[in-house]
Amino acid sequence: MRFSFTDEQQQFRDFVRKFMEANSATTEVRRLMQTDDGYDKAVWQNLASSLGLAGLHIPEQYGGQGFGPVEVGIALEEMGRTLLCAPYLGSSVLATTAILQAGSESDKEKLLPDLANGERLAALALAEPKGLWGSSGIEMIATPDQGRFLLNGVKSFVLDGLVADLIVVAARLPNSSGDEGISCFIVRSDAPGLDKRLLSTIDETRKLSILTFTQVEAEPLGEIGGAAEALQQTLNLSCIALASEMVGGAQKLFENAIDYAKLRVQFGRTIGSFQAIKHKCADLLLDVELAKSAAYYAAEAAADGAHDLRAIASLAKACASDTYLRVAAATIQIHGGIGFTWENDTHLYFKRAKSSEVLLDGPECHRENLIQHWGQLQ
Amino acid sequence: MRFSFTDEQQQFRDFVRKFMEANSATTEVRRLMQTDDGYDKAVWQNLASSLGLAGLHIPEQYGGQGFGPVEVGIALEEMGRTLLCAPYLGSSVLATTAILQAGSESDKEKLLPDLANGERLAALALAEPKGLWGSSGIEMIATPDQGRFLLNGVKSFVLDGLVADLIVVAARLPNSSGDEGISCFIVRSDAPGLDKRLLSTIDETRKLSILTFTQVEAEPLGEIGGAAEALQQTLNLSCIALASEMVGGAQKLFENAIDYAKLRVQFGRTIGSFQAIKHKCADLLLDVELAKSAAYYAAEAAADGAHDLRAIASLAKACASDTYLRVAAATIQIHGGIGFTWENDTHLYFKRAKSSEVLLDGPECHRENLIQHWGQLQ
Amino acid sequence: MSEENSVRDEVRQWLSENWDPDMPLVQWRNMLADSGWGVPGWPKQWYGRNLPVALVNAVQEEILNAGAVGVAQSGVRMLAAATLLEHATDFLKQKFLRRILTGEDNWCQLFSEPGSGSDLAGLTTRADLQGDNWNINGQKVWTTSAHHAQYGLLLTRTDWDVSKHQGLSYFVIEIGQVGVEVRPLRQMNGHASFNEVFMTDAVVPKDMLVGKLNQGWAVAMTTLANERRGADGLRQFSSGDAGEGSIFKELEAENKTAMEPYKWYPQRAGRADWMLERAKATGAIEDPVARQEIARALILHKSSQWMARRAREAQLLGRPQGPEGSLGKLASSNVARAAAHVHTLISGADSMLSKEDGPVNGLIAEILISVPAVSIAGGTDEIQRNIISERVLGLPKEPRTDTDRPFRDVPRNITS
Amino acid sequence: MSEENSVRDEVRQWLSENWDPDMPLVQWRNMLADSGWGVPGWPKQWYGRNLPVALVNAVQEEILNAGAVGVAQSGVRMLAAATLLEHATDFLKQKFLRRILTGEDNWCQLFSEPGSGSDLAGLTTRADLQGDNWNINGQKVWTTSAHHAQYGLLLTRTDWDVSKHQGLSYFVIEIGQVGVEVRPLRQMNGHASFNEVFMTDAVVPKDMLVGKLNQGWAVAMTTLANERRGADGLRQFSSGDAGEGSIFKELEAENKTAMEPYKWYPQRAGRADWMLERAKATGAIEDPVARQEIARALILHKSSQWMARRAREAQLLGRPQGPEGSLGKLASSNVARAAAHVHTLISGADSMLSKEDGPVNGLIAEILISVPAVSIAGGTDEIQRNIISERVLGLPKEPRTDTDRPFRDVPRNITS
Repeated sequence: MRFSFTDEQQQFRDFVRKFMEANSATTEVRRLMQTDDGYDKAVWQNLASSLGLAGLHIPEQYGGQGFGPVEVGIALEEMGRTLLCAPYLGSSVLATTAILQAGSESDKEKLLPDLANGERLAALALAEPKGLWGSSGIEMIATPDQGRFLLNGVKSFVLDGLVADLIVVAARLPNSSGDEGISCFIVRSDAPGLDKRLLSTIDETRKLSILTFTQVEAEPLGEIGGAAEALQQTLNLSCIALASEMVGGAQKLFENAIDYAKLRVQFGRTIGSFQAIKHKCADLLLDVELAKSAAYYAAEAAADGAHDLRAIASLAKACASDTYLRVAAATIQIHGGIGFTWENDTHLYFKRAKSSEVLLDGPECHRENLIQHWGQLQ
Repeated sequence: MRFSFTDEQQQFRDFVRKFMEANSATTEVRRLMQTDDGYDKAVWQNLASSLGLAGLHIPEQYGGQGFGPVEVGIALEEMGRTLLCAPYLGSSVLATTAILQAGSESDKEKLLPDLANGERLAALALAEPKGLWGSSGIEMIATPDQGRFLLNGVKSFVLDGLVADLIVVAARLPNSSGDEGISCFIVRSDAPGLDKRLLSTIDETRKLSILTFTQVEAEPLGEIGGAAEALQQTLNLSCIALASEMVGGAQKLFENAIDYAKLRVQFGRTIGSFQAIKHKCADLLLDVELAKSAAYYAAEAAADGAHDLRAIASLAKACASDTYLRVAAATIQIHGGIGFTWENDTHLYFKRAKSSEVLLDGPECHRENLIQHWGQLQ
Repeated sequence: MSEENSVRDEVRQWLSENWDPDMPLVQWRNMLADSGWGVPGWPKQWYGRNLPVALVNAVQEEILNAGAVGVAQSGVRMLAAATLLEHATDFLKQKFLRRILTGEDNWCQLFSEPGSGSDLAGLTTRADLQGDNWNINGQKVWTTSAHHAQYGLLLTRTDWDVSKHQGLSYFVIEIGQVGVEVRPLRQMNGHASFNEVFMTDAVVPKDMLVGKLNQGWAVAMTTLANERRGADGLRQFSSGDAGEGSIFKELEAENKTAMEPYKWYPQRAGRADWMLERAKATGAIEDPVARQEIARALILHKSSQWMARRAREAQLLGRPQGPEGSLGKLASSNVARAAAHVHTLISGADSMLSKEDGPVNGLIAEILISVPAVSIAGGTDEIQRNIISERVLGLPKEPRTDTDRPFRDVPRNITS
Repeated sequence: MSEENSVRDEVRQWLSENWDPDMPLVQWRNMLADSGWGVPGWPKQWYGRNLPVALVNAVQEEILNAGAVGVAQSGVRMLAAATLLEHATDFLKQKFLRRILTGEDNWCQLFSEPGSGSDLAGLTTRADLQGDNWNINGQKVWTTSAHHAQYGLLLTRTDWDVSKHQGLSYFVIEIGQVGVEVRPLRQMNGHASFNEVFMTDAVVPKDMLVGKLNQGWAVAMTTLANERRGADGLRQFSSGDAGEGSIFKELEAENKTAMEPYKWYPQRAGRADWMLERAKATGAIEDPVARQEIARALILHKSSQWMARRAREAQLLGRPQGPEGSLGKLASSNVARAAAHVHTLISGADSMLSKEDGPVNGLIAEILISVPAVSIAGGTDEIQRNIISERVLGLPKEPRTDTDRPFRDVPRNITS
């Protein structure tokens, strides 16, 4: 197991960071979060095709770059630093991973190339209004209907669902329960009977939607009835990616807090010279480095195909979300009143932290998973 | 509901405090904790009869003082301040309350006067090796045997069990479960078949013992089979008393920490002038005052016969034990290395805090009770 | 006791003779002022009766029982009144106190500045004497209700060559003048309940000075002490008293305006009172882990309330105030954070959703994005801990590097 | 790589020719010293080979693979060696280094004093020159293994009229002399693994000065830096290497004495590695609330380990050390506290019980009463946070009131 990045990975990080700093300033974030689509098409095209990030972890035979979880983690970490507004987590991570995990050879050949070059966008419709991402939360029924399937039910918390050209839908066969009968389907965004609506969220930098399916025709993705494990692996990899994004945001926000503590003067001293602030900052640094260490380890474990990845992914996700929230709350506190204003950027990170905390299940759920699926880690 | 003490109660507190300061210096605590009995007979006689504390909450017709939970709380708070080594919690609170709650009129007339004047000591044998104080933890079987009962089983964590003249034992009738069949019995300390052994404990200022019963003859205390509620009420009142004891210890220890912070010089300043210490102390003060407020409220609620006393008692116990531990750990930290030495008194409080945390069930259990039995408090 | 009863009889008697729910609000409040029953704790010569706290409460109880309306209380006006009573000239008392009680004037507090939040005495808004007027330049912030206030309590620097606390002066400033610009300040929760106030050559007549020149710090302390007294965690958010009669229409309108900036404060406080209800509604109550977290927050919540009750009762009994009195604000921060954590746990994924899509019509979301303010507004937790450790625990102050020299020479923020 | 392989070949070759498990321990270690394979990172002229870290690890691996015994490592001796190598005269290196490697001499560290714990530079043990000797008076504390040490690393004050850091000198003192009294110091967990050392007119010859006169602070920093490097949370507690041959008997005896004071350290660290095992053994694993708390502690535990691995790997790759390197000690305090909390939750009422009555034969109890030391020993959490915020984050120091004047005039504790 590696505990450091290769020189190539370091260069990749610098390269992505430069792009994000140039294309995702907070002024830009503030502009895009006011829009319904929530992303800039030109920037996306650059990021997706010129940089090749959309297909970063898609094998080369499907038009991707053929990199793995570590590189995806690096990309997300850098995107998280600048709160990038783009369908990357939704399309390039969640949906793409689902197709890679659940799809048949022909599915992949058909679907992945367009996603790899960013020409098309996909979304993963997994959770439902109850807000659970595990198979137990899948209640949508897929009724067989001469070779095809008809979907009925509601999917919620669908990331980038409104801008997606195709939706990967998780549903279950009639009269099935638990992991049994879980299947994945592909639905075109303009399919008859599919109603889409944007949800109002705390974190306007992520676009969540609710999709209502009424007798919607769907094509199977991969093997019918046997998608539970593929979806779980999709969640594992996506949780690690999200943990990386959170770690990036926490790191950047922490840097902002330190900068302000060195700048702001009260009582004739910079506030960063008061132990109350200094010690808080030391604790935050520890939190951030621990969360980083967990996210990096998880990405490496994914690359190594660790058998207990579910436990490790849950560990990284829970660790990152607790840390991000602590850092966000503390950064507001260190800024004082100004940190609570709309003009100050801190709240953008605070809200991203709040949405990341419960997206793909909350920390309590992941701590439970950790214990349930814990192997013997070294 | 009162949120202040009467002048009489204030005077009673001053009076008890003077006695404890005169008779329970830490040198004395250190002497007594090395002994098996764990208390000084002369001091106990004074405390029990001259001050009348043994019968504080025993009605006058049974030779007591006829005071209530508020006065008991005050007494224990003051005893907790000085870590008094005496069978007060075991005999005067736990066992005496059990007799008051479970005993028949004749039981009380027979048993209470000797306890009220401290001539005799009693212990409550409730928990068993599994260490649960609720009725569900009672597995000891009481077999009817021509009018009498035979007890078989093991009672553990029995406070002051070795010095008690009589043991109040909680057992259940054959083939009963839950609250059904729970009964109380009186067993003489020299009863045949009763084996008593002192337990090694972290907190040497409390003497816990394990009692093994083999065909031990026992006399019923109160109504056979219907003691569950009386035992629960005994626990409620005892938890409030223990919470008061913890609050007293936390308050005194906190005062020690402040004194040391004002005295100790490092870097040319008293350490109490560093924000790291000042802010820690401010947070501790808040913790202590909150725990006090909860313990005082609970004692008043008990005096008022509140219907949801179980929830309130659990609230007070959980609040006090978390606070006592935080204060104890922080006081060691504020003292630095010297706080970890045997000569320094802090560890005596730390260990009392640890034993109080799990005695009469731990905080998680009480938080669960709180929610289970929560009414609408004002 | 007997004295209390006689007072109660007297006020009941007066109310039965004078209270009329169809009287114009201002007229009624003028009667309260003239009779001394409106603010019985105030001095006799200033609309009061010099009564002790216990009796004041008795009087207010009687007015409440009679269903009668009291003097205007909302907003900053009572802080203004307390400050003027203690420090102002008779001219200013004459000019302002009655109209404060009648509610004819609204007030705001012009203390905090962008460059001096925790360090109030570091403020840099300057007042320079020109003829008979003071010329005011500078910026204030976190001003509640400045946009509908007639007057402001203004703290300024009038001497830059003495140490920071020695060069401040306290004025009453008229808001509706050319030199004063009031702008709304938007917060992270979307509300704009505060203002920024820009003063550019604003004018304050000499006779609007409160207290002595360059002794404004002591005056400001009076204002802040009264503000703290108001914040014991038990404050109710009036939703406008109900009742029959035209006077209640006027009152309702008054309350509506006055309470507007505070409508998110219950969410800022964390809504611990909603936890159990929400847990039952969502089924989270079935989850043992959720129950533990709810219990933790509930313990904080209830013990804080009980602590506040202890403080209040000691006050009523006229006993020396214990530490519990200074701890309310710090406690409320802890309660709010714990409650916000619990509400997230209870609402799960729904806690991301806001407005009509969010639980309780978006109010859960409002809790989550409002709670961060509770440990900052009105004195950060860090400042509270300083105050507690120094004033309550008697721990020594840190070595100061800002009070030992002329303010001119003290490092400070470069304010835009 | 090829360089590494040639080094590995060379060691293997040397070992195959020289390693003999039945050789007397000291004789073998003298051979290691002479060959330079015992401490290959040390300078050539002092028993080493000047090899870089990566190659040093390769050599140690080979010695390990051969099942051979290495040089003496335990206790303070390696801190002594590092310090002497950097600052001492050749006379002192000649006198001490070899016997450090052979294990013939034991060492202890005489830095901390009752009156100066966190503030090491505030120490008051005095050294006064009398003829050719320094006359030492004062008290040291928290000294491990002083009772079987031949020599001590002694930090004293030799000039009281300069600022605190400028008047310290660093000596090697012989412990077995009349003027030095070693007393065991009992801790709250019952162990007595430290000593108090009282020096009354103890004698130190002039040539035992390490570094320059009054420049002892820099020398002490070298010792402490090496100490910190040892504490990255990954240190293993050797239980004596197994192996056939008489030399292992000697080694086992050596380890036993050396490890005696440390036998409770695993408990002090909280035994996070026991949590799951204990939860399964007790059935606590069935309790969802316990599972949450275990998970919280486990996350801290594992991520701390991974952070330490990141730091170590960066070091091996010769990359600039990131912040993760300075955080290990603070992290280990958090892990220990979390683990102790979990062990209490898992053991319930049994966590009160100690010795043979307690879980795991009393070791759970030992955890609970030992963990408080982890956030104090070797630098309190507060000091760690100062170091991290100033050296890693570059936050400004607090205004100092003790470094700007002669030490004589700095307020200090009245030591008994």
